[in-house]
Amino acid sequence: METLKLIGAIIVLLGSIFLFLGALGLVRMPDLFNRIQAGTKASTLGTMLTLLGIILLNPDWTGKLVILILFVLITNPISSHVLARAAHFRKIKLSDKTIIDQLADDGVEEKDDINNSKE
Amino acid sequence: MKIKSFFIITIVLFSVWVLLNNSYEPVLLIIGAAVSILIALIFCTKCSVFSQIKLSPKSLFYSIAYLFVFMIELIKSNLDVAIRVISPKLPINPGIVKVKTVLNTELGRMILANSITLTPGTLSVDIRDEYIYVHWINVEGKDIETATNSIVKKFEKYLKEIYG
Amino acid sequence: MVDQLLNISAIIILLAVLLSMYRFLKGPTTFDRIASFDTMTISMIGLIGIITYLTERMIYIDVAIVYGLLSFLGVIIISKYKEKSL
Amino acid sequence: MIWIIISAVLGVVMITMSVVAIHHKKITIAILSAGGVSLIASILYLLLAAPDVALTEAAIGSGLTTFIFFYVLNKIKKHKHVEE
Amino acid sequence: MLRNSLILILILGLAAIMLSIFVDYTPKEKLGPVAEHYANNGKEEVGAANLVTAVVVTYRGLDTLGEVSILFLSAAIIGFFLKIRNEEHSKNQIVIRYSEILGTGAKILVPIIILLGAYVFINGHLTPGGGFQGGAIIASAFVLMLIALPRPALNHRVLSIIESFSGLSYVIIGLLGVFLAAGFLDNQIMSLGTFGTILSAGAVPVIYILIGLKVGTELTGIIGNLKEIQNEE
Amino acid sequence: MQNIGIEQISLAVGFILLLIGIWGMLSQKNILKIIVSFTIFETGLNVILVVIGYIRNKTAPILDTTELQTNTAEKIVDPIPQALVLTSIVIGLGVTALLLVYALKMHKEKKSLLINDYKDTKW
Repeated sequence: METLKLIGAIIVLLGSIFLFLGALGLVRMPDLFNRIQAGTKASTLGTMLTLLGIILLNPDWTGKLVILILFVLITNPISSHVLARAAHFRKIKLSDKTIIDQLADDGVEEKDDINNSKE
Repeated sequence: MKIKSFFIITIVLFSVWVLLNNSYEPVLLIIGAAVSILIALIFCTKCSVFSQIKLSPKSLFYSIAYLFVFMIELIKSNLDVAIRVISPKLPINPGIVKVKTVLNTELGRMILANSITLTPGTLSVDIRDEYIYVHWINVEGKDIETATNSIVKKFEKYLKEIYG
Repeated sequence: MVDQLLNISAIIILLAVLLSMYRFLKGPTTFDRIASFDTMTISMIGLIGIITYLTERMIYIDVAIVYGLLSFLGVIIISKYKEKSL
Repeated sequence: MIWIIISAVLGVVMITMSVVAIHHKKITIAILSAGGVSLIASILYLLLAAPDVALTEAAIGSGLTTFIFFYVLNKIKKHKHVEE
Repeated sequence: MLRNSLILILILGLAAIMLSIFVDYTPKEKLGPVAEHYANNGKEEVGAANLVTAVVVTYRGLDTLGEVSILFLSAAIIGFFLKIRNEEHSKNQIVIRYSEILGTGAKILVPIIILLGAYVFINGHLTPGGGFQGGAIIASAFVLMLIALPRPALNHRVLSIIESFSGLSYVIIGLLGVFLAAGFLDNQIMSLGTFGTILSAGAVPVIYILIGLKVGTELTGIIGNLKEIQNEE
Repeated sequence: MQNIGIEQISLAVGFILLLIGIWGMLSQKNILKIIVSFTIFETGLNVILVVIGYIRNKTAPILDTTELQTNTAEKIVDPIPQALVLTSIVIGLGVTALLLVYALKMHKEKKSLLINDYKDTKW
């Protein structure tokens, strides 16, 4: 029992380190898209590991924590996708190291809402 | 088709309810079933999202395999980000490339795009018809085939079996 | 031992929050600020988890679920506003 | 001890964000920061043993208020665009 | 400049007052008499595990009725302000950049979020939360639907029917308390049940479900009105 | 000051937020900024109200474990200020929504968001 708790606490520590690295990436990366990349990936895994460690620390709380983990896993990529799409639409400058941008080459596609309804 | 969708969404909502309550009292289960069926009736008379899942033992096997592949990729991706962030020279070589996908159901495409966002060095920016535009932190090849092979293929063979 | 490890984790998460705060103050464009806001709130969910364990009240997790939902919606709505398609 | 550190850091972040909310030129950032102040306040309520208030602040104070702000701002901006 | 310095003087004065309050502040050691009564007798009198719910719904139930009516009034005034020129509903729709990933995500998430809201107000007497929070969460689900899906439609008739029905039932339950139990909004018109289970606390869960439906439909109505004026002109 | 706790820190944060909110409400010219300051003012006020009900080393007034159900008054914080703050937040949403819609109407009339342009009722 005690070893399980210790493993849980170490996993929580690992998760918090990933969260910290994500924030560090947010500060150090040169342009917006790289920042979003660092922020999303590290914070998703960091939060998942933190909550997983708490499941190991107290197995009675499994249900709600599993819901929370699944929720973070679904929503976090979606929100960063929407953010990246809006940023590209507003022509945020990519960093000077960027070598190719095929989305800008293909142009902005103004979609009307009527054509897209598949229902 | 509608009945299958309704059935799956009710099951999903009911399992969410049970996980939230964290107990198996009969009263709770009855209330949960009533609420799930009510919400499914009101909000999902038209939705077709969940009817795209194939229900068969083979797809179940592939889902579990996919989950493992995805977890390994997620951890690899985080180590990758960590190394890039810590190293003082910031070794990046970014660009936006175009990849092609053969999936044509909504749910499969969403899961593919989310997986791309969470795997090493890639972030899906936009999705148009059969192309996904991906911001790649370390561009290895500019043409569609190379990019597709190294970004999409590893997930697609599983997702194709699950969602068609 | 377990409690000390959790305290250290909480302090590391607070450092992460302060770093994102730095990007929030400095960020040249609005989108940088939104990205840092996103990272900040996601880190706070981990913080709520640790607080829940340290106080031993399971009911606090409900707050974390609602918190995650609202931070997600906030990011979506401001992105859509900047995309001019609200 | 840990509680004092957490509440002090949260307080500093809250005060910084509220100053940003009032003195930033862009109204978008101001509204976002006000939402952030509410979200962090909800963790402070959690520390003060008030989970009910924390839930309310997260759902209503931060969520719906921000949404209504953005809808109104969008309408005003569109109006201006038509004028010009 | 004069104005700013006057404001500064005012702020400094207020700060001095607050500083003196802050220095004199001594933390409380024990509960006051009213709170002590609630804490010791709330379990027998109301039967709700969440004492804040007990205070909001039963001990201070009349205040909650006033609160709900203030919210209703503000929703009605907003509707009146915005709806005044809705007849000439002009048809130049704005171009929506539909994102397929967000749309699919919204289709999956909206029912789950609504279930979460229902969980929050059904369990209002056991866990944190209650009618107001659950209603706000349901309204957020509608916000997600309005943002993400290409052409969602809110049926204002159904919304107003649910709203009036739940408001009316709330008042009727309150009046039943006068005839069957001790007073207005007394919750002992039903049996209190076992403490700590979902069917406990008498009428409190029913009242919270009604408040949740009413607040949810009111806030959804406000959001829907604001969304509809985006497309005008 | 060796017994400083989270209640003192939270009280200070609440007072500072209150002052920042008042400063913003009085000094800003843009009407939307004034409403933003109003929400910050409100948050500060709610923090202060919650601090008044807080008692050190006691837990939230939700009796979900059997341990809390005996001798309750010695183990929980004051529930009354929390119930009042709950009411205050909900009403705050109504007031903010009304203010915003009113600002929208004013903008439609005057084509401006600056408070200096609304001179009709000034005398």
